[in-house]
Amino acid sequence: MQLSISLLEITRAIDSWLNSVFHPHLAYGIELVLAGVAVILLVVAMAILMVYAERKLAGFMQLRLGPMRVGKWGTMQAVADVMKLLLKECLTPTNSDKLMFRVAPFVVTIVSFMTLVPIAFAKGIQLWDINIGVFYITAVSSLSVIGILMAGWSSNNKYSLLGAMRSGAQIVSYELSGGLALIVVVMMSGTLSISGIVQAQADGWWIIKGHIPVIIAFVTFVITSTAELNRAPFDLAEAESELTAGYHTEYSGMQFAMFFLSEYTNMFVLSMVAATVFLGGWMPFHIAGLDGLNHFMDYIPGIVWFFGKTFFILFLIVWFRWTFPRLRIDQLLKLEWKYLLPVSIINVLFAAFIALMGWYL
Amino acid sequence: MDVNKNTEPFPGEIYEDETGNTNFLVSSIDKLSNWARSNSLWPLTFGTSCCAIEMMSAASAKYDWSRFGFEVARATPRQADLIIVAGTITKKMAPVLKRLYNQMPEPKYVIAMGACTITGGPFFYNSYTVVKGVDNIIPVDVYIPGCPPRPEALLEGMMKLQEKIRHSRAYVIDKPKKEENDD
Amino acid sequence: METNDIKHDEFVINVGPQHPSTHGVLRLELWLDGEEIIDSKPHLGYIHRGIEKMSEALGYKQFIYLTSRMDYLSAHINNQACSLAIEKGLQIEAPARAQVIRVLMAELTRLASHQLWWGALGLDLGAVSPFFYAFREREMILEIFEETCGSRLTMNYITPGGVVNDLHPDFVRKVKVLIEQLKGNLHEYYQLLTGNVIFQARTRGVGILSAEDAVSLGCTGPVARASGVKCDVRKLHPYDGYDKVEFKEVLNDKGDNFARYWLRIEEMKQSIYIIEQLIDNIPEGSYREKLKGIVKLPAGEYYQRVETARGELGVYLVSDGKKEPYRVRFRTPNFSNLNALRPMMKGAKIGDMVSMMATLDLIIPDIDR
Amino acid sequence: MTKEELKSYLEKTFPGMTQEENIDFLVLWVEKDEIFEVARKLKEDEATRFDFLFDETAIDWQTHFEMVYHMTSTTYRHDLEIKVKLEDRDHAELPSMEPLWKAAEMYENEIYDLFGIRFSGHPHLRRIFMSNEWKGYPLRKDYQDDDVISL
Repeated sequence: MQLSISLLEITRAIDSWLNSVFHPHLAYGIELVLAGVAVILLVVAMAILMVYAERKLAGFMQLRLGPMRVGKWGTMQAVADVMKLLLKECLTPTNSDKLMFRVAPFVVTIVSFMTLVPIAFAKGIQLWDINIGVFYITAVSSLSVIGILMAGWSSNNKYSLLGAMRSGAQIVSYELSGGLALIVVVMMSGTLSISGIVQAQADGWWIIKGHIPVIIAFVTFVITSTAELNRAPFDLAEAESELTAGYHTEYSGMQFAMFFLSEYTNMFVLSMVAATVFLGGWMPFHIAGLDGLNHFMDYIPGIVWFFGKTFFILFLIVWFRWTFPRLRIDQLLKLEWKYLLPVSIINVLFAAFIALMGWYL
Repeated sequence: MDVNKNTEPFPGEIYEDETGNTNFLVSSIDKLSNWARSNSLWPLTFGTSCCAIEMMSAASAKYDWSRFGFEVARATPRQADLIIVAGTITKKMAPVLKRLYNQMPEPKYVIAMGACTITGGPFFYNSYTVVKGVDNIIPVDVYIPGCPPRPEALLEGMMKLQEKIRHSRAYVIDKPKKEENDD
Repeated sequence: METNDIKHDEFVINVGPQHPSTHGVLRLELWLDGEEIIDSKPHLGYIHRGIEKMSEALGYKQFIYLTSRMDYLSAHINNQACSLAIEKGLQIEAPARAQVIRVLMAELTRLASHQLWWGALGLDLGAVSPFFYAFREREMILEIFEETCGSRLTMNYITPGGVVNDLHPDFVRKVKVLIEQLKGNLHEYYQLLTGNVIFQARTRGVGILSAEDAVSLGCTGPVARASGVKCDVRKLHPYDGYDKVEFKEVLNDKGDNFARYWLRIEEMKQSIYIIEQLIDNIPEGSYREKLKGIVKLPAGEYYQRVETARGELGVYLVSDGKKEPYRVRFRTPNFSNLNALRPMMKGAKIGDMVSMMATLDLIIPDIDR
Repeated sequence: MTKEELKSYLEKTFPGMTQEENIDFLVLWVEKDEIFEVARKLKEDEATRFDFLFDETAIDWQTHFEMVYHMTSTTYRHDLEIKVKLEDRDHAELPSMEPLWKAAEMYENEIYDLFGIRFSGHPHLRRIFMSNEWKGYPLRKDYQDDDVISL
């Protein structure tokens, strides 16, 4: 009936076929590789799509057309960019810390891919339904700061160092409110697992039935994730007009492309998390009691719902970027420590009260 | 005049294949890499004077160089493919320009925009500081005359550069001698 | 900063010569304590082309073209200043029509220049979109220039004795269209930057320049006026019939980034007002007083001050009676406005450096000449 | 003050100094040794209040240099030009105006760079336009450079 179920059947079919041909351990290994490759391909493809979409969107917001010449409507523009970066020389500055300089982009990229593990793309399409999914994502995503600090330090460039330090301060600060925003939903759903949270929204998304605390948490989460992504208006770590290119000033070619890729991957992951936690993930739009509507919504496959919500949040993030000026470093930290964090803490208390009383719909 | 009908090879082609034997695989890779390189020219934000304003105009909505994928102007030479020398280069600036050029990763291209960068232009006579032609410092791929050139001229120059890249053979070049590694 | 027990580690960085926020090839040496700027020192000369020396070898009518390349965003006004200085030496005055044309062109230049500044300010603060909105009207102005003068940026249109050629027949209509559109679009400027919370936080109370400092450092133009110093040459020493038009010298006493920003926006409104007064009243008559091919100024010295988009431009001509000037000196506004950077930057953050440089509106070739 | 009032006032305050009038300004010729004191007087005197040094430059007359100071008052709006004759072209030196007008710091750097006139008491005299290794002072009339192509 639904595409999501058919996707589930495909994965099950592959699983049983592999088990019948190979030794179960080998089959498990093959499945891991297949799943990894599939997810990486998906993410790279989506990153390319997103780069194109962002440039087009920016164009339309700025009274111009954006890429037009490479392929029809410039659709191949991002592909050309990626190809070009692949073929470009990778320079390592003479006085840099060479090992760290070369490892840093890998750290950042691997961390951003690791955060994809517990994401549920559709019903049953999930790499690992780990029971502490939300916790895993918050824990792993904060590791990327290590890669950024490595990049900034090893480049032997003062702009890079400044950028990395800014990024460190920023990511460490904004982790807090981001985590607290997720806790609100975790408390209401009563589970940390991603699939559990999605299931809890079968009768309505949290943003609708969760009252004010979830709306506050959603807004906080979108702000903090923009900050964690180092994107405008929080792009201080790579502030072009101040620090030329921040922590990746010295990176060229593919190494730079990996930073770029990880930024876009992180953007996806955080949008996907927001979509899952607050907007119901692959769960269609349901209103308890209206069975006709619910059935109609069920006809739209879960994967469409999921990516639709993800792209909505991505659009928000892109919209911020092309609208707002950049904050200053002290204002950035002030926003977190003086406004977002107290609000989040009070919000958690408020949400706990509501969750205890069962006042959500 | 129909520009597109121009089938003659681009005069700026510099990489000749001596043997004339091209292997199918290499030429296909060549084609692909040239396609990617020519369509993704990221300029360095480098402007010294008036021409920089016309460069900004070329980025603005009316001329919009993002149509060709040029809009990703990078502030750091490490990530740029192309340096548009927009404006006069003086003797004090020349070492800086040379260094910027050396900092860029291969393959890299240079456009000399405006009369000042081509010959010294209005500052050719009587000036004691102006470098008389940026090609005294770094190799130039495309020259765009004008004082300053119109944005259309800049776009045309960049398209000429694309044409040049498309006609180059990426994998038969004898690699130019590595310049001093400047970081 | 007065924490003597803490040892500050100084950290010196070079901003420029190739840096997006310097708008050219200025190099600043910054002493930093973390993100905080302790001291700064400008290094100039990366675009020093020796225009003053070159002018000594050219005739009076010839050297004017070099001034268009000085402050290329006020090219008309620079040419006007030189023409006025030469006219002063020859003791002639441009015909009424030429004067009105000059004022119109100068005000259009000011509008175009301020628009570019506005866009670049947004770009420096990290908001990219204003740049494109600013260039929308700027391109209209450049189109008007191109029709009449034949060039978009370095026009060499104003010449001793008047202007080079008459206005394009479409000039009046296009200017009217421009003004209509500009008036309608100023609210977009408000929405994009002025009213933005982050923008206000980045500019209000940042980069304060006191009136005493502004006077002592020799600042002019919007930079000094934002600190409350009256210095509009158009009011103090009217030239080319600026005394016949009505306009207000905009002043602000805050002296911070936002004051400078607000002042330039208000100045744009005043420029529109001046153009509105003149556009229907361009007198008929000749547009240029014919001069001889080679002009010789009587021995002596001539000083002409004008108000460019950035402040007071002084052209100092010393003549020894020959066909070339003996000494040409340009007192350029940016050269003195640059002085304001050092006192402003003390104790500021790196992010503020960018907004300060943007609101000073520095044009580096104008500093270096 | 108008030009005439200023003229008579200056005659009273600085007796013996030559005054000239050109098309724009009143010119006061000052001796090299007195320039700092005169400038201080002009700046601090309540009646003149020349607090704005809007231009400072030099002219090379081949036999001697001429320093030119243009100043105005933001309160009274009268302008004055001060000129100083520097006979010794090779060892030209003047007191710096930086303690009076901070704007003078950059102007004097520029004059030092392009004319080679030194300023005593200047906080940090340096070549701002030309590189430190540059030979000669370009705006001097006898400046020689083989790279320069004359029209």
